[in-house]
Amino acid sequence: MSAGAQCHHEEHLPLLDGFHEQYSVHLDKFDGPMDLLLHLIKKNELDICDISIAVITRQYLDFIKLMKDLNLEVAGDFLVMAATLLQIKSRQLLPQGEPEEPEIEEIDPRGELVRRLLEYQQYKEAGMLIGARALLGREVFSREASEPFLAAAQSVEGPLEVSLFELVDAFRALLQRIPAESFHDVAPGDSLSIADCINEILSLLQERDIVQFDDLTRDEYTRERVIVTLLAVLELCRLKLIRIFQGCGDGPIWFVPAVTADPADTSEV
Amino acid sequence: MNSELSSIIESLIFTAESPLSTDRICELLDEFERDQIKSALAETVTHYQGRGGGFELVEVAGGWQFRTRPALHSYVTRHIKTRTSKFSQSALETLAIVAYRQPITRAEVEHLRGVDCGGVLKSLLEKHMVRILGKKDIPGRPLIYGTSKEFLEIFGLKDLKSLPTLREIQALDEQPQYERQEELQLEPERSFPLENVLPFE
Amino acid sequence: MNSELSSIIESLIFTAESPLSTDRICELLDEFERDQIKSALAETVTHYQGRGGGFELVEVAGGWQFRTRPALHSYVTRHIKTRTSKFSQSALETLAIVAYRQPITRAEVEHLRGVDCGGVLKSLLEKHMVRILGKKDIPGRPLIYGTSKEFLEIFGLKDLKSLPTLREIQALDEQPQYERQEELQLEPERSFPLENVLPFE
Repeated sequence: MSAGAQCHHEEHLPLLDGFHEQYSVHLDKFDGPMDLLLHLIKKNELDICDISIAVITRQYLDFIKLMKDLNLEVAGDFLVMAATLLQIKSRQLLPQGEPEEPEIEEIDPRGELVRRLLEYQQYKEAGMLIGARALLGREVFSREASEPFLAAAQSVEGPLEVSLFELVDAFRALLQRIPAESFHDVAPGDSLSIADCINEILSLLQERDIVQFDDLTRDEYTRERVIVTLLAVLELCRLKLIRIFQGCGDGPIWFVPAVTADPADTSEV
Repeated sequence: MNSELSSIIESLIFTAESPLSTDRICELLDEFERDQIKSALAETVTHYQGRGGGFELVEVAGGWQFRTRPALHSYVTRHIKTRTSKFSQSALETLAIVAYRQPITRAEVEHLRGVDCGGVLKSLLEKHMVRILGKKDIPGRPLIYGTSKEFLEIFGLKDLKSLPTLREIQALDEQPQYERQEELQLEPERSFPLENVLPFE
Repeated sequence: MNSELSSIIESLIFTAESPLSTDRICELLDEFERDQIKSALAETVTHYQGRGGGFELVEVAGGWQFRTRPALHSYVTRHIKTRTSKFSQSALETLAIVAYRQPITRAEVEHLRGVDCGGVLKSLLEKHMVRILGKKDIPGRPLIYGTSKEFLEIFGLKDLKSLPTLREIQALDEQPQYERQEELQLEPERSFPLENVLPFE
């Protein structure tokens, strides 16, 4: 099981020799650091639950070095995993748990990585099984022709079918088409925009008839949040969409919709 | 009972957009003799006639096509309404503007789209995707539009807050930014130069 | 040999543009009992399976549809262009993670795969395999993703429960030939993480 660990010095050179032919062809086959790790584990015939971190780390770093030698861009994800491996390795080198605390089960520093690898392996396999299915439009086909007598009668509109992504994408496409200055708050920083806040208030008022100012800032009581909420409330008030009132003195601020949601009623507003 | 060739021919006719002529079938299946194909076709026609199922193989417009049996047309016409209607690009765009910029007036929507939106807005109102929130307190008192409850239902959203922002969609295209680290502390006794291993350039 | 009801159902499924659910069939044929319809459906499925013709009746994405038999694809593609492109390994992996773990955020997918998944997710969104379900109620309110109905249609899955069962967590060397693994038999009574998943639609 730990044969790899014992003979890794002997293996080292031949392994690197093989690297070029072996990997340069398959470089793009590695779908990220987890995939590469699984490959190394399988290649070394290691038990995934008892991998030799020393062997794997060395081969992993060799691989990254090779990618660099071949002038391939090494994605940050690969470096993150390298750091994880080195961290586990260094934890393994630390003295084991104190003898006076025998009841504390020794925690295997590899545990988290092994769990991730096992889980990743499951999804990788599931992906292959899914991909091996007969796909509609590739191996399997449905009927394309429509009945002539149905085609004539097809003017009735059915339920709408559109995805959220299409909606956002349509908006994005539109923004790319029009000059940037038409929009003031298209790409605000990370801050909450007034428009978002207005949407939030409008949707709250769809659910209930009355909303308290504090309800809007309870989850996130920051200066920015309060200011943005206030501006949103003022804007809605200016548009005569809500009415604001306050209980006695310092009491809570409440607001209610100023108009009913029913479009039929708007004629007399 | 059903020959391999009949099955192949069936699959070709089934997937064709328009009636498939015998000539075309022979062309597609050039490893088979024309006579074989003709008798397989005859066999298939007989099978569907004898079976009396939902559809049959008929020769129309110089080709072969599966068609529902005329006797069943009163049933078939019942489900025309199941056909879903897709949003037109202009409807989708207008809806997106209303969703992301509400409360908004028709003039503001038109300013953004650069075209008249009266018709589209009306049809969105009819489809209950958009509703009138009120009137804006400016000269002319234009109507203010917003999205409806049905809008949230169609898109499976809990509330308007759950609308994905543009930034979130754009973020999908961006590579994650790894913080630049000076250098990882690696083991000094390593046999190969580790500085080269982690290429932070 | 073929009941009148089976023929009617056949004609409805045959003319529908997308898979027709049992519920919808019952709705369209309200003069028949649900039980009658179900047994007529079962009878029709058996008929096509036994016959081995050019196409068969399959249950996909919660509905019924006639589709060509996979074995005949080399003939069908002689005149029909393939519409579905191959999915890359990373697309399939990401799709599998979203399918089994939905609702899931991008960060969760990336933690499992160990790589940035923004680009893959976006292309799956564009291919309509994955959809945005809303936002998660945690700080930052990240978008949550799930698979779409089209995913089930394209991959020929009846529902999310008919996804291949995830292999038990075990050592890699016990079964290294996973590429050739047969499709896992579905066990409907198995407790499966998907039970907790949002119901479709």
